[in-house]
Amino acid sequence: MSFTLKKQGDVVVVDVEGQLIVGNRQELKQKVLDEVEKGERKFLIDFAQTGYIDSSGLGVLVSLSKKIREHGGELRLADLNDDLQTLFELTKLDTLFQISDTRERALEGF
Amino acid sequence: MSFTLKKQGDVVVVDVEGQLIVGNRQELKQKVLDEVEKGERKFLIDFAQTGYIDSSGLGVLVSLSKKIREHGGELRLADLNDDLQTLFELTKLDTLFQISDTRERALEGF
Amino acid sequence: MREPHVVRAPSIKPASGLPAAHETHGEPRPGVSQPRLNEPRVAVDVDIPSDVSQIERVVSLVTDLCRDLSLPKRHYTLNIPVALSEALSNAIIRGNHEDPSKYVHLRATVSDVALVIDVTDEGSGFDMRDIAHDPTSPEDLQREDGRGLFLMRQLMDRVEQIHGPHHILRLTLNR
Amino acid sequence: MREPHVVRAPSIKPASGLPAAHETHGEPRPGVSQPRLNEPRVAVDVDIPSDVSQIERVVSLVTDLCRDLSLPKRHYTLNIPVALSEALSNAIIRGNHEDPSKYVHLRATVSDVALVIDVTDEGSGFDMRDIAHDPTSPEDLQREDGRGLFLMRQLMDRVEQIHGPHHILRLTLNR
Ligand SMILES: Nc1ncnc2c1ncn2[C@@H]1O[C@H](COP(=O)(O)OP(=O)(O)O)[C@@H](O)[C@H]1O
Ligand SMILES: Nc1ncnc2c1ncn2[C@@H]1O[C@H](COP(=O)(O)OP(=O)(O)O)[C@@H](O)[C@H]1O
Repeated sequence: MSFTLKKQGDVVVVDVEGQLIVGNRQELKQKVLDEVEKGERKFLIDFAQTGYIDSSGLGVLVSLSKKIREHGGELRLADLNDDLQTLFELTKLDTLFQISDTRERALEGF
Repeated sequence: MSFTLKKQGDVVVVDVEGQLIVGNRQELKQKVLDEVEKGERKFLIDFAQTGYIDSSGLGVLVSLSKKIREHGGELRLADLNDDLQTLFELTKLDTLFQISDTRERALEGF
Repeated sequence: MREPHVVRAPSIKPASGLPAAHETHGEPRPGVSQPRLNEPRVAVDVDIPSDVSQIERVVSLVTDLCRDLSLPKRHYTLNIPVALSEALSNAIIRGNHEDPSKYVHLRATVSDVALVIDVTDEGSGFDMRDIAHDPTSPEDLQREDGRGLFLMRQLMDRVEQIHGPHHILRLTLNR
Repeated sequence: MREPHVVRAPSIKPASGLPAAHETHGEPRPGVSQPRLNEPRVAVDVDIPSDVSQIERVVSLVTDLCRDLSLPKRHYTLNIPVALSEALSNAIIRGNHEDPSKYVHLRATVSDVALVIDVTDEGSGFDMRDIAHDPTSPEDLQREDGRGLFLMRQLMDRVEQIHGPHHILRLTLNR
């Protein structure tokens, strides 16, 4: 389980490797908030290498999105596999986020 | 779990994919004996894709070796990983078979 | 449900330790014959320290078991890992308040008809019927918490509580 | 060792269903305090039809568990699969004579100190002490059978029998 942050253009891209769950979501939250603090405004979380996400992981995405919006920025998501897509649909969180099929497509429009 | 037999030169090469155990060893035995029946005399079993072998799997190797020798042929082995090498050493069956590191090396001297 | 691991021979009646189709709930009915087993039937018991860092590995353990027993792929990549994570984190955080002197017990059984997971904590329990809000409603969609029970209910065929000396949440997923 | 799966709350005493360091054999000693658990402690029970085609999948189940619980790699790639296959095939073939009305029961427990596997069959048992020939001796090296117990003894730290209403073979591998 690890989170890797990389800058692509003016977008901070976060790779989530493994699970995003109650045991590690604080780490993701802190890493992203640190970047907001430094002035970053555009964030993309790429789930290509993600296993499953629990409700507390979803909760962190919601709260990060809110916080980033408060700073005039945006959090987008990319590369959800079928299971994750289902999870976002079940919780209707697919209506809250802009979700792209691939990282490239997400970066294009950002 | 499957056994694939291929002719390379005058050697019948058998690939053991998965386990060689009580549940499938008869299949291996029959396939090899069919070839002996057809007149084949040189056999090489390649364990590159093999998981584990139980005592009945070892037993089949011993009995095939004996049968092939009775017909003036030989059964050689190749590509044992560390676990299988240990198993052959524990049972001293490494003294009964000519064992090569690779299929190529086994075929060279045959 | 658990007893000391003493040297004693068990009586072998297939499925006696495991739920058969007709006895997933309640006492086995006398006179009802046991169905013939054609597949291994499995029960796993896990004692888990009240530490959320344990969840991932316990979930792997159960999902690997389900894969080995040929449950549908989606079950062990989505339904089970998510619902089980929820049940375990509620038990560890809400039930046991992460108290290191307390444990969570998991019992998962896989039969030909269903996966049944009991998660027992040492807390005072709660009443599931009180948790009926809809986290997908516009008012609640932006809330950070409150999706745990909702997800379990969505992803499992049944979510039940057993109130006894300890609080048990039972998740059932039909095969 | 097994009981009907009834709706009843278990008492949560860590390790009560699982062997602790000092009680891997025999009754738990009263007055000896339970060691604190820092890792999940696991017991798995499997009812297995008396059919050798079941062995591979039951072995995967146990080796996956051992991998998830971070046992040494060699243990779950060599020692456990080979020794467990031997125990299961002996139970199915020698013990139960592949009678489809009989079952083999496996109970595997993983604690911080050891993996303990009990394989119970419905046969009349045998005396392990009678099986002491050396299959690596020149006379026996070319025999097709007779390597099962030898391999279990080589690959496990302990191989024991428990004679009761049913025959149990117990394999122990220290961590
Ligand atoms: N095992 C438990 N013991 C006590 N209370 C619980 C337990 N599980 C859930 N609850 C209660 O149910 C509420 C709703 O749980 P849930 O839907 O998972 O959302 P969340 O945990 O995010 O609040 C919790 O806030 C808690 O009050
Ligand atoms: N579960 C069992 N029930 C009855 N007899 C057994 C059992 N396991 C082993 N035996 C006896 O012990 C003998 C030796 O077993 P083993 O060393 O595994 O070699 P093999 O099974 O190849 O003969 C068997 O031939 C059988 O007579």
